Amino acid sequence: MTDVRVRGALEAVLMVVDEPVSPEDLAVALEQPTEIVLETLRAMRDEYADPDSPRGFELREVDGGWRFYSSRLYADVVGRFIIEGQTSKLSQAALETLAVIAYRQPVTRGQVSQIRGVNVDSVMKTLLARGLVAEVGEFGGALQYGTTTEFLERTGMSSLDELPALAPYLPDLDDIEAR
Amino acid sequence: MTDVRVRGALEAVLMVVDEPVSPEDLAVALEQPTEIVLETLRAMRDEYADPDSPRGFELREVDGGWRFYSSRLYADVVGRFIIEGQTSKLSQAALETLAVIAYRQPVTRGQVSQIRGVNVDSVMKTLLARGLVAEVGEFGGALQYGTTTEFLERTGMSSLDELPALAPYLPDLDDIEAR
Amino acid sequence: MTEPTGFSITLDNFEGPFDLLLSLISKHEMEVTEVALSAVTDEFLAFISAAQGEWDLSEASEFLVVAATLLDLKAARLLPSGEVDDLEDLELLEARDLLFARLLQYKAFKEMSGTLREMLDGPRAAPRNVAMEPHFALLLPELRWSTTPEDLVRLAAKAFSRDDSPEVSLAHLHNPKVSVREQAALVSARLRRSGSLSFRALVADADHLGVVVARFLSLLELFRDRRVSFEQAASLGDLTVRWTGGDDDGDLQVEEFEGGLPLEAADGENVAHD
Repeated sequence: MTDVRVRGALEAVLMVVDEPVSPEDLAVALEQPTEIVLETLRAMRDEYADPDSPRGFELREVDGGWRFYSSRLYADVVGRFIIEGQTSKLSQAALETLAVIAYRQPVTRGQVSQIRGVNVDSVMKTLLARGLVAEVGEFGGALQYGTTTEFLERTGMSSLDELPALAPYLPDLDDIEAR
Repeated sequence: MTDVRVRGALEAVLMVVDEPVSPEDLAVALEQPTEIVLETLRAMRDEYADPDSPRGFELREVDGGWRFYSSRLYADVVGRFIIEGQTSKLSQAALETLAVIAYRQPVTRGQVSQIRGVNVDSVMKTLLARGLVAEVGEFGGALQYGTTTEFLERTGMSSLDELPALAPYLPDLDDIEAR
Repeated sequence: MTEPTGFSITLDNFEGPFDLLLSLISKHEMEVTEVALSAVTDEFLAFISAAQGEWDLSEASEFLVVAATLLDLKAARLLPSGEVDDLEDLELLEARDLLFARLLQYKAFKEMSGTLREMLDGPRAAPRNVAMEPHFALLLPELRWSTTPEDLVRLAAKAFSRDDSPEVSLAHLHNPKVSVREQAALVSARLRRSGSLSFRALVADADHLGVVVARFLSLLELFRDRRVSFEQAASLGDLTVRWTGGDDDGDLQVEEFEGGLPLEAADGENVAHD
């Protein structure tokens, strides 16, 4: 395959997916080595974002998968077309709970409650309904929760590694847990 | 708006809309004359189809509306991706969503999402693509979904009346309250 | 990232933002016993009165929590530590440390929520999420189907009971909870009708401490929203509440205290604890 065909094939496949796709899955369909696929994806990402002539779409890596998005440069125009059911803002309580889950995942409801000092059942329900957190496992009979790909997409992060460092004066969390 | 910004705004909107959009609607959102929009759309269509460097997406006019599609040039790769990438079994999430729709139909996407406690957008797409559920009406501006004949055939039922009664399977109310 | 609280202090051995003092103590770079907490409190009161009318309720309440913990911590540290042979004393000391660590952790997540809000409210990139073109949908491999109607009913039952569980009434097990939002509506209605009322009158019919607390909290919310003003002739005298919200019946953004307030303040069942 020529470079142009690899690029075209990747664009064509990414037109029909409804979630981020791994370079490995793309490589199988294209019958190309994963490195070539990854290299091309990165080149495409840079090409669309060319500051001299930015495209209205962008290619982003989220959670190790790749997907087309509308560019944030045109969020206002896109907003006029896409009316999302759940644009209402999260309450402060929901945001703080979300922050705890983002940094402590996988975490049980009880652990979140303990950190927040209050019962978090109703707030958890909101976060689950918004698709920002999901059940990710079980520990000692209690469900564990973590953030979703949707959370990454909404915050514009590629992976949880991009979460800003917590406040510098936070004591070592393991110390607290160990007691 | 510069040419690049008009193109960018059009690309941004068209990348994420599900249905073809008319140049008139686009013109309103962009606050540009319809002729400029139409002219730009045609230029974009030609640009993507450039024989020297064809894109994997194409912009097509369908019934007076415009939408991005996967380019037919790469239909073989896309087909391979769909056949190999998709599992031939429904996910647990899809099955649970299907069960909710079966018992609550006609039901909106928002209602399903509320019952399941998670965003069901992509799972619904799978069920629709599989022909197991379909749009059956509208309620308060939201589409309502129900199961299809295909669903009945799959489950070996001749009508929805054969769905087992739900009540015996629901946890005893006293059990819940005692928790 | 650390939001400046705006409150700085000048002590004999420390000068700078309050947050920094907290940070130094937590990193053991400063001994809490060397901090004159009364001076900190005096400075905070001066800070509050200097910014009269402008001060931030959440800042003030946060200061109270932090100062109280520092006080606790200091009291614990001042115990003759070399001679702690009573296991209970030791546990008490550890509990204080733990409390402080928890406080810092809570504060850190609170600050992080501000950053998260910015990230979530920023311009959004919408994902492409369109229906598969029919000729591709046809290519989807044939489903391997092994789901019976019985499987479906079990799955449906599971989904429906999850929906119901958080709403299940526990009224017969615990005292019902008081909603601050509901109390805010009731308090607003009474004040709109009467113009002004004493706090005493506003809570005269409250049959539980929880209701009194909820009405007090709702007044703070109304005050923050500039719907009411307070008048108090003398310290600890009667508090008069005056409606300043006009006829506007607009949305009041009352933040609900999760799960509502317990009717009985001592009802530990309703508050997460370790």
